[in-house]
Amino acid sequence: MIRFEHISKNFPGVRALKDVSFSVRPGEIHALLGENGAGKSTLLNILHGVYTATQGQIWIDNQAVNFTSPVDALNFGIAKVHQEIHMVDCLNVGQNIALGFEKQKRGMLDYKEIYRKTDEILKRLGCKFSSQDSLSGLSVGELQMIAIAKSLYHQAKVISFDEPTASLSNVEIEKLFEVMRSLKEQGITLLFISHKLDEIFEMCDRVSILRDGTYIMTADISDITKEELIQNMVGRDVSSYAVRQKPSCVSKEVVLKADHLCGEGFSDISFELHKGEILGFSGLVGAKRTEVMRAVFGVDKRTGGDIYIKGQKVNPHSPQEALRHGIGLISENRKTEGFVPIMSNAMNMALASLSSFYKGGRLNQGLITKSFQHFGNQVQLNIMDPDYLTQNLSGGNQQKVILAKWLATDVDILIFDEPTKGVDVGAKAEIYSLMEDFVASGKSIIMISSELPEVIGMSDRIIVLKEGRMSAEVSREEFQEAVLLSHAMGEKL
Amino acid sequence: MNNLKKYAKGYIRELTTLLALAAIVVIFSIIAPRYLEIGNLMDIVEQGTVNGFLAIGVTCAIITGGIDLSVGSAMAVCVVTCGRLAVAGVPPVLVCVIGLALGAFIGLINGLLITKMNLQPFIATMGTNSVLRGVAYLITGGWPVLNIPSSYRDIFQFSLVPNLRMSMIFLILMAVIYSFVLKRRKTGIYIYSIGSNEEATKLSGVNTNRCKITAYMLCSMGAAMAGMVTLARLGTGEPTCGEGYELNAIAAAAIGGASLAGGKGTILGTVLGALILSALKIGLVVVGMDTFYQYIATGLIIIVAVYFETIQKNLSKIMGKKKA
Amino acid sequence: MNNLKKYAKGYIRELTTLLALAAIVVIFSIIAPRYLEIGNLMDIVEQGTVNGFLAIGVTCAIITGGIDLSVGSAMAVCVVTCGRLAVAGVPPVLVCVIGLALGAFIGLINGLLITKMNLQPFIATMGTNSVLRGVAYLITGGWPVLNIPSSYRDIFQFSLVPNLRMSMIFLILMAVIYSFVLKRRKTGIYIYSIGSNEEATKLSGVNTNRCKITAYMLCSMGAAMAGMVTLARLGTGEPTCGEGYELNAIAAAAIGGASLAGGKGTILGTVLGALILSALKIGLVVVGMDTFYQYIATGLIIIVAVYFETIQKNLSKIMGKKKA
Amino acid sequence: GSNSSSDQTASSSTEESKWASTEETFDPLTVEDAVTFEELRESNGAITKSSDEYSFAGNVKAFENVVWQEIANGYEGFAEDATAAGCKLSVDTTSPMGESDEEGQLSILKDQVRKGVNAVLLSPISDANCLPGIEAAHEADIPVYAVNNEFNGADMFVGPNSLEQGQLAAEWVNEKLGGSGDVAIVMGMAKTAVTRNRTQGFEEWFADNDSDIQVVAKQNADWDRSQAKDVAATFLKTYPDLKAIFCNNDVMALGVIEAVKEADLTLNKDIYVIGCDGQSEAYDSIRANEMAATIDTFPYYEGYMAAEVCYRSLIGQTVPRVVFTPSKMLDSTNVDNTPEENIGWTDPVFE
Ligand SMILES: Nc1ncnc2c1ncn2[C@@H]1O[C@H](COP(=O)(O)OP(=O)(O)OP(=O)(O)O)[C@@H](O)[C@H]1O
Ligand SMILES: Nc1ncnc2c1ncn2[C@@H]1O[C@H](COP(=O)(O)OP(=O)(O)OP(=O)(O)O)[C@@H](O)[C@H]1O
Ligand SMILES: [Mg+2]
Ligand SMILES: [Mg+2]
Repeated sequence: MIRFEHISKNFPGVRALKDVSFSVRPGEIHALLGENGAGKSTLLNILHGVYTATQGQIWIDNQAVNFTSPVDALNFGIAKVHQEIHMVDCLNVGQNIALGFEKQKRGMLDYKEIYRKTDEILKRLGCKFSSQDSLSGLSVGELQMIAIAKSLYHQAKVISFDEPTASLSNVEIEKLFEVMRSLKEQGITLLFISHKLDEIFEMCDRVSILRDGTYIMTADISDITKEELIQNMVGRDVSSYAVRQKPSCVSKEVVLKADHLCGEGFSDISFELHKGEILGFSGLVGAKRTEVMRAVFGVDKRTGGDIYIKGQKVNPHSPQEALRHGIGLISENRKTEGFVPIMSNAMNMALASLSSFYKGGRLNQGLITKSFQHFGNQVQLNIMDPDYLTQNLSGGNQQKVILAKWLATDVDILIFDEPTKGVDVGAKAEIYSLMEDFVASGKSIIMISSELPEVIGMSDRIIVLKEGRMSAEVSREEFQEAVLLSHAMGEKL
Repeated sequence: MNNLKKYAKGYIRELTTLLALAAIVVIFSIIAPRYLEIGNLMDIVEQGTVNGFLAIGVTCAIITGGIDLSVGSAMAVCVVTCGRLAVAGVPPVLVCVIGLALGAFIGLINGLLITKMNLQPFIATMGTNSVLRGVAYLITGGWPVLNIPSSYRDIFQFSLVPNLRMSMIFLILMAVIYSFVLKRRKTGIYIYSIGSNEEATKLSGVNTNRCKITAYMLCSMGAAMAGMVTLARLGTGEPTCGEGYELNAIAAAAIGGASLAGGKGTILGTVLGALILSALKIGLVVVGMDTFYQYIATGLIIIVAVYFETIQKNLSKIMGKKKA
Repeated sequence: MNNLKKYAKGYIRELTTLLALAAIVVIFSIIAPRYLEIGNLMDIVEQGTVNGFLAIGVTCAIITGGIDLSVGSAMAVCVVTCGRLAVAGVPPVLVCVIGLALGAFIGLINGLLITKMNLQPFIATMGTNSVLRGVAYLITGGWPVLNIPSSYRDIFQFSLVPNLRMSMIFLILMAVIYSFVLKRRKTGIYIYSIGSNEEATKLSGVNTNRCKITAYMLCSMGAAMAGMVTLARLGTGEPTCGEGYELNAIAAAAIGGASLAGGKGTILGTVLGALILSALKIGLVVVGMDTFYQYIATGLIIIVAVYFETIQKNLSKIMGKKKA
Repeated sequence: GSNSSSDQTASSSTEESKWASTEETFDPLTVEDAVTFEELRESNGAITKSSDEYSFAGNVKAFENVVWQEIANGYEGFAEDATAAGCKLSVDTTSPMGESDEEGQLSILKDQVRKGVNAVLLSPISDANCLPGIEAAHEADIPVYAVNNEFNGADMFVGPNSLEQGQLAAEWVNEKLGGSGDVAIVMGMAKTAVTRNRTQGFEEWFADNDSDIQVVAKQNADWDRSQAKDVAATFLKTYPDLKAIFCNNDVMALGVIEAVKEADLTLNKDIYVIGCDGQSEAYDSIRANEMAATIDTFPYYEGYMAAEVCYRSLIGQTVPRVVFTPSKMLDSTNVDNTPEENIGWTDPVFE
């Protein structure tokens, strides 16, 4: 059905793909697997006409295709559900789905027909919202459903998903998978990128592995084990599980205390963070964990409650105040909140701690570069060029740059919001070990994660949030997926 | 009932603008009762008409997330061209058609500069503004075009009912047509969605360039209408006319709720914005405010009117307990 | 060697602008050899000075992704205030200090409107533009301030070397200081990063509001300098001065490579942009071009100069074989 | 219904109107029975005191320009004198926000009409921006007098002869330069009537009088001091033999003087700078031996005369449609003369 033949792609200074050839069978769910920067997204982008291949040819149904734009591909029936969800906020659900292919009747948009058709698709996907709802208030998972609905509206034969589950909760992932299965039943070919191996085993028929831009292998999922997959992906052995390698180093000392915190969407949140602790925050997506932490970090307004740091009431009103008290936050939205696109790796790394790079009244580039080398090494960045634009790094490496930024500020408390979103297994393990080093040096971490193995594996203690309220505090002995899930969903065991 | 409520909710921003307009009228009437005379009120409408046409046009450009600084000069080019044609005896209706076509052509050029040459709208239209002003001067050699025949002037100046000129009816007509295009035609939806998220719109298979060009054409056609009305009002076509009008037009759109960030704004709001500006202007004259203080008052009103927007957003946020 | 190459690469945009400037000079020199006389070339610099100050300032606002339309009026307020003080016998250096402080204060107000009241920069500064113009008139009652003492004028008008006035030296000084702040101080880095991604900057613990306010203060201080130089140049302080200058300043910044989308632009580029505009203006006078054609030529040059940017980007894209 | 549509008046032009038509081109320079103010005083004699109350509305281009403030002061001056003499006259003068505020000026005019004044003394920004207001005034039986700037529909024009101003300047320059040499013109805003006439009068005089003086360059500087300085600086470099620069107004002339000083030329020896308007700053400049001359239109007296002419006409005196106010070349020889000496000014006689 789809055949990649000798695809190569060069970016300035980077060979993203080298002579990649394999084929995808009609009606299957085909996974693309590889480390961050392996070239998965690039390959999909070439398929969809976002980039043109430096060399090579793509065949679809034995027809050579050279899409020059995603629209070209769309018209050919090749749709994509983007990693960053592209939606037009000022339009409603139905308008977003139909965008670009609206029906007109008597010179007017035929909204009746548009809404009828989109509602039909939404129903097919089992969505609870309807075509005339506005986008505000929809969760990421729901936005993703809209993106899928869009593909169906176009009657796509092929839909590709670039890390669709990265920002979804377990429940939403389950729903997405249901939808994907039903799409498969309808004979649609699905391409699927994910860093979560369990998902690949659950969903896919076959898997193709890329490493450093080269094609490694394709295998039936039933013929291969997890270990083999990882082996082929990384080229070395890594533990795929989030397991603490070092002993826990929690001390009695309370470094941060939230007392009956209230804010937009949440209320009455109280917790204590101890020195050397990794405190996990679990819950469904939409549980308002992000909002709570934004309030702690001083980005959003609190409407009540107090925050104490080392016993002192501080109540930061802005990120800079929080930073002054030694709190840092790694946001879940890397692109929009994580880094500055015009800036190089070194500058993005230095952004939060610029004051420490002054020499003789001016910023010293040398100091910044030196510091970048130090922290870049520490987080094991793959491209150590200080002048390289962070924008052009792969997702996992972007995350590492952001981590380096906070390490450089020497904060005592670091809040990780979905720290491994879109990060490959190898890099995940590295990030986990960085987190452990961090707490080992007497600092503390709050970690929001929707990946249950991750919270369970990494946390010393877990707080579960449900709809903006604390639903449970779980100590290490009780860590179990089922327990956490039941608290998150509010069901009694 | 519920339907009505929903309907009203869709126009909440326009209602606020209307309220602001009413407030201005009331305040000035209290200070100077003369302000409330029908003649004066109609003057407000009449003076708001020219700016209204410009502002309606500019709103289209603003919704795409762009801007058009050339409307004043585009208006001047239309004024002198139509003036010459009318004086040369071309049938008035044909003059109007040619004027509109000329507007569309100017918009096409702006649109091409912005899409094909990928220039920032601010800079591109700043450039065309200068070029078009030169063209307007060249067309007449710098002289005004005098003695516009009344057959032409009547098209816009004729009053169906006392005080209700054709030009106002045309403004309403244009507002309705533009609203229709923006809300009920594909192109309109795309214009909004380009302003809100151009990338997503493009990825949805929309020919964004064509839509943007259309928006700039609609914009300059508004300017052309403004020019033709001015020509009829004054009976003289001056190449100097419309200088600096672009800022008034943009102010009207902003007061009416259009956001320079794109994706937001309505024709109705803009028309109300234009009326607010002319009500203010005439009000300051009627109460006899010193010229130098008028500068200050005008500036402050713009700031306050637009600040309304922020207050309102904050209020609805608090009331709706909804995250922005 | 390699280092040099790297260094040059960092200034590639400025080199293009320089090339464009050279092209303009060469073209006019061919038409009118007199254009190349040293006195005339220095005039280009001198006449670019006022716009240079304004444009340097505006560049700061533009880099944050904003704009400042009030610089012309801010300049006028400084002109009349400093004029009054100088005439009243306040020591010239003190006058300059007060002028700069006044500029900073005006910038503070703009900055507060934009950050605390959350207004769009275009609209906010359009409002303050009108207010400040009114203030300038009020300060003098509409009359010019005459007979500025030469002790004040000499601060800016004195020539160290023939043809090299203090005002130019101040421009260079200001350009160096502003470049230093933008490139070598954290506030400057933040100004760029706000323009590129405000949210990410804020979440890095940066007080983005304070940085934006600083940018607008730097902007108005540029306007204050422009005002003080104008006062010295003319020996008269007019409240009307600087009207419409904001567009020239923005044009200079855009020609010099600043992007109205924010995050891009350099002081050096802007200064070159200002020189291009004054070289063009003087060139058109030297070759005796009619005013009407000057409008057209100026508009075209702005468009072409900014189009350079796109061409250059495309070229480097093609060479890098990279698709956007 | 004071401002019901103008088209009705326009279309019913068959019936003889007592007001000037806005359709006809009004050019004071071509009006046959034009008189000078002096002639008017002579022929009309004293002003009869009237017990009727009169109110005039002054509507000038822009107070930002000092000339207009002086004209407004002139209106006020006459009103005061008349009141002191026992007449009942009040004048209220307003201006729009700058010379680009065309709609604003129209609003003011309409409001003045609505207020119900006895006459409007109008100096419109452009040739046309006030036309609807003028029509409204005529409908409300209010005469509109053009002061300084003519326009179609003006019932009367009082102001200087701007073509003659250019000629005066040319004559003066011709005499100073001994009939040959290069000169340049710094013009006002592109093609406003004043710019046009002053420039044209200046240029044509040389041709008409067989002078060898060449106008080698002319550029617009938009009435702006700074722009004028810039343009002049370039002129001086480009045309080193320039002997005189004629500026369309004083503000620009003052800017040009700065440029000349910087070019290290000696004013009034190497080069003459001539302005126009006669505002006080120009007087000072002439006294300081900087500006060579200005064509003084005596703005204060112009305003005064306009108000007087208007008053005369309202109390029933017959006044021709065009009354020219004096312009005079003012240079170092006569700058310190009193207005009495320069234009033979005398206060009006009331009886
Ligand atoms: N526009 C670009 N310009 C320069 N280099 C790029 C660009 N896009 C991708 N690259 C580089 O190409 C390589 C492959 O990137 P790609 O995004 O395809 O990886 P990926 O497998 O999708 O990684 P991830 O799992 O993190 O999403 C990386 O080294 C990346 O830095
Ligand atoms: N309409 C939307 N468009 C884009 N993103 C959205 C939208 N609604 C929610 N999100 C994002 O989805 C995520 C989850 O939504 P929400 O804010 O409701 O809960 P949350 O507390 O962030 O969830 P979690 O508990 O996973 O942190 C947030 O990152 C939010 O920014
Ligand atoms: Mg990827
Ligand atoms: Mg979240």
